[in-house]
Amino acid sequence: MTEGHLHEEIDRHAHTNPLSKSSPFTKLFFVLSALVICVSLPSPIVPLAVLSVSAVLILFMARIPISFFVKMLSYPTAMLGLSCIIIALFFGDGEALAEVPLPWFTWTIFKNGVTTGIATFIRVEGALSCLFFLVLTTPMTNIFVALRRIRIPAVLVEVSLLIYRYIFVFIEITEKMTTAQELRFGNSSWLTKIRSIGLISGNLFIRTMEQGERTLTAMNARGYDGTIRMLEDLPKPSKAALVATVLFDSILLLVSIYSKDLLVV
Amino acid sequence: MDMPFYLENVSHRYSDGTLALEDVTMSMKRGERIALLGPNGSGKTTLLLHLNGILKPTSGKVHFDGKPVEYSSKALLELRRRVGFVFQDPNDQLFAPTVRQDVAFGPLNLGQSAQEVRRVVEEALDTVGMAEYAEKPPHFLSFGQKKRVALAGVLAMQPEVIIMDEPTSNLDPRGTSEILHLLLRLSRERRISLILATHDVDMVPLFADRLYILNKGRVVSEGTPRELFSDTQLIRSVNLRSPRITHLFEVLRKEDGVPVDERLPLTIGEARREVLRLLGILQDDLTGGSEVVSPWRHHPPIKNKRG
Amino acid sequence: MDMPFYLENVSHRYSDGTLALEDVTMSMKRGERIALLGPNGSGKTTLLLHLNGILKPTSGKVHFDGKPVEYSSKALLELRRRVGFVFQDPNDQLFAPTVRQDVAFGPLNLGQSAQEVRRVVEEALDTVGMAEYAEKPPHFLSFGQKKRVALAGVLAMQPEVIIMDEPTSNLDPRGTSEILHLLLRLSRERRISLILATHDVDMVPLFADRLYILNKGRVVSEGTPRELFSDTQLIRSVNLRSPRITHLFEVLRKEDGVPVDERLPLTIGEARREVLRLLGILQDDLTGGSEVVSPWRHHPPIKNKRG
Amino acid sequence: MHIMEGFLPHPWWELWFAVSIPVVLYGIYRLNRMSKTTPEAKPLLALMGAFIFVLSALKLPSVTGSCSHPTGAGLSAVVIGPAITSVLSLIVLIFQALLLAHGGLTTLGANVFSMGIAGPVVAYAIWAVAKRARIPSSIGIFLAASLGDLFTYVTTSAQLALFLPNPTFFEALIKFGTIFAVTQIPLAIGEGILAVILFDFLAKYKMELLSTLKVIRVPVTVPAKEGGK
Repeated sequence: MTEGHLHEEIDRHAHTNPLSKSSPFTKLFFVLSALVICVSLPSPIVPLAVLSVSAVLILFMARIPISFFVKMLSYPTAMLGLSCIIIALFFGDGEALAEVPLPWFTWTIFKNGVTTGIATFIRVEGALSCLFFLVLTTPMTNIFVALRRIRIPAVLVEVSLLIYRYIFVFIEITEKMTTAQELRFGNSSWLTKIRSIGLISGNLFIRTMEQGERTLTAMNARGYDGTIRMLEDLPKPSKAALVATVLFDSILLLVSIYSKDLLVV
Repeated sequence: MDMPFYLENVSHRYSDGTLALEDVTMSMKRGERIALLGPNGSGKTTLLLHLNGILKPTSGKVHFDGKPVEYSSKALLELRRRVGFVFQDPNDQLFAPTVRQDVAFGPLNLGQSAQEVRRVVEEALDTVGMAEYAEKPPHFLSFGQKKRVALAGVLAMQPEVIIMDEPTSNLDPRGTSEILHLLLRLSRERRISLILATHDVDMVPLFADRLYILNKGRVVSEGTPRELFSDTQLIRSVNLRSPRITHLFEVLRKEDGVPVDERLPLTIGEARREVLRLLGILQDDLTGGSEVVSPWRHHPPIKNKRG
Repeated sequence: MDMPFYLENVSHRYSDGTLALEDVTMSMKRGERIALLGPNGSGKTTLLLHLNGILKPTSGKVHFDGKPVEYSSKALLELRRRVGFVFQDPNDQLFAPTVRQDVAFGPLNLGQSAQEVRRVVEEALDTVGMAEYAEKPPHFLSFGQKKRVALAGVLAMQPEVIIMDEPTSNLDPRGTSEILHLLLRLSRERRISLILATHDVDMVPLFADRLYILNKGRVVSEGTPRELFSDTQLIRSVNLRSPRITHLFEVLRKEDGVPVDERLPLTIGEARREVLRLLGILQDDLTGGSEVVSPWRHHPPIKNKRG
Repeated sequence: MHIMEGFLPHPWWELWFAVSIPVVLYGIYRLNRMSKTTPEAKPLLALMGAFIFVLSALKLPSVTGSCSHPTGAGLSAVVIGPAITSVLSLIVLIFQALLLAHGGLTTLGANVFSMGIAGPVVAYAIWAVAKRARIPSSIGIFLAASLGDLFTYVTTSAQLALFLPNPTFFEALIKFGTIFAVTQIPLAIGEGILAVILFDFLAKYKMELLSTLKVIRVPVTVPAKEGGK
């Protein structure tokens, strides 16, 4: 129950890494622009460039242990690998790459299926590492404040910050309940396990609602009037980082123009 | 007026029909430290929730500062600024993503300027010794730390009265001692009136000037800790017990016929004097008796930049 | 074998790098009552979670009943049947719609017959005095009642060892006394071995045969309550305090030069004898000293049909 | 099983944003109005969002051995309506991307559409029909949640098939649908059962809440002040 969990580890890194105090705007600008370029342009070089730059930033600027970065990448990569193999082997049309005669039909592997599989794999790896940079270096609070600054509707930000806080409370409760059930053999069979999860969800639901009422009471006791106000102090965006991002994005655009035909989808 | 709170025959019935409070009359002088003592389910929390208008009496009246409490949202905001409430479970109270944001919530609701808010938040965090955790999310803190942040969130509104529900529950000895010292300091240095609900009988004599004993929604007795804990019959009838120190002397008097003073000692200081008196070597120069004797009294546990 | 648990240089490092337990060696005899005493965050819960295989030591070995604990799911099933675990917050442990169904959860999952389950559930509820609440949803019980139902849920699996995390936290005096008496009865009548983690120093002498003091993940001392609480230096160095009774006699000895026995009294019974000895009127026929002196000893709080 | 960050290239990722944004905006408008008329709704809705997040982190054991999770969105649609559910889904999906590295930002549009709009709308419609037809509420909830869950995955399949219509959209849809069906059909049934249990809990303990949120049209007098014990 107290073993490390992905959300806890990510959250801890986000709050303790050397970049946690730098401006969320800079990081959001870099990540969002790189993501958009990554998924919008057909070149396979672009995602690879994004991947390498993100990896360098994560490992050397944010000093995230390489083992953790690899662990974070490995799970989605496994899923992705499977999906891309399926795409490569079962999708596509036009020019055939190979034909496998099977007793009842001929299984055709298409060239564009394979290229799509490979392109997708590279694109997702690039986008993921870029997302991880944001996730591992930016404390959630800063994201909330940043969102409020850029005029995201207040109600959205308010609900989000309450959700963020209570996710941690409820995950802890859920883990305790899961352990308690495990200790009384609540997952000794498939059916028992389904029932156990039903019981946990039901209880968790009641506890969530009660927590909601108590939190509301506590908020009222401090003068809540329907609006959650925040102190909005944020570090100033670094000009150098913004310029570097613009430069990097321009290079990506240039590169993509010259390499767009490397993998034709 | 010198009486922040006066409750007049307050009863409260929940919508499910339970009569949680029955005919409670209670008063408080400015600067007083009051403990509501009662077993679980005796109505302590319900009573507290009437003091800042979270609950409205079904019958009876709550007076604050000489005027009956009004329940318009404007009047309630003012009441809640002046009467701070610290909940038993700090997880109910800490909802913001960082300690600083949470402590700032109250002052921001009062419409103070950002600069002013920043100042009071800083000061409140300093007072409870949590300044260095300002940027941390609450889930990084220990239970005792969360409790202190919850108190800071209330202090930042600069209240005249602080209400705390079970301030020492779930805290280890050090955490208990820290919060107790903090409360005593607030009471002495800032003349903040305090009302605690608790079932920690050993803690009460160290803290309270005056005591209300609650049972099944009724006030069964009122008085100084000394007066009430001498009535062991009463204490037991409501499923409480005497402080352990008191119990020792009660046994000595009743079972062993030792000529212990009628007014049983409640604290270690008082017990010490009593033993010395019994041993016939009471020295006149013995230092103050009813003071909190803490194992950490030479190591003030609370950081405070201002000294 | 006569040693249910033997921990050999157990360390545990969480994946975030925190060393939560460091080189803990600990043993337990059958039928013993052991308390793990330590402040919040000292590693008590982490240690407990090693005893039923929820956590696996990063280095070192846990032995149960003479054999090293195996972590195959079959071996764990057997271990967990024999070692029951009661959580600090009963709300984390009670999830079925009624008390009876909750207590039956473990036995049913073990695949016992419906008839057998009914019998053990009945008996467990009887033991904790909650038989009349069998059909109630746990939701509607008081905290103390929930705690007893949680204990019944573990008792229904007929374990040899029961582990409890902070059994008295959040309980009022009556609830504390009830759970303590219940545990002592289980220990005496059924020879169930008990391990409690707690920071309630006043309760420990009433309960424990032997004590391990934990601080920052290390066992800093081991011995009888008597031995350990005499070393006030040690107790304070780990942010704990002596029981209040003990502290009184320590002050009398150190500050006032009263010739108190080297081995300071820990309980009201012991203190009583010490005062009488000091007063020179110790009677030989005084009854048992280290017994639990409870305000309710004439009103046994636990209902038990069979007894 | 959200679509991963970066999986959908241009123009598909933009398309799904374009489809989802109006719905989410309408949801925000509704949420805003609700929080004005009933200020207590906001913390309760937020806690419901946290619940959905935690629920989706619970791994249901699936028959095939792989793990998947309930979404809770169907139940949410029945209780608080599909518009606000789309907003909660958006937030939950962002947290899943930021705290669990699950899903992504460029695929938010697509994922909000499948999990927060398509599924919930179907669930809500089934619930509404069932209520009109006087079908017992537990059966109504079961059908709403399980078919809503299933439709979420049909939608995901369609989104993927649109991106890879080789040789044709329809064939691709069948391929993805078949791959998902193996795990999704038992899961949808699990989700349905779970929703019935939860709705039961809710009806038993939180009657006032349900009537505040206008699910059950029983006039329940809500105490003037928020209660506590």
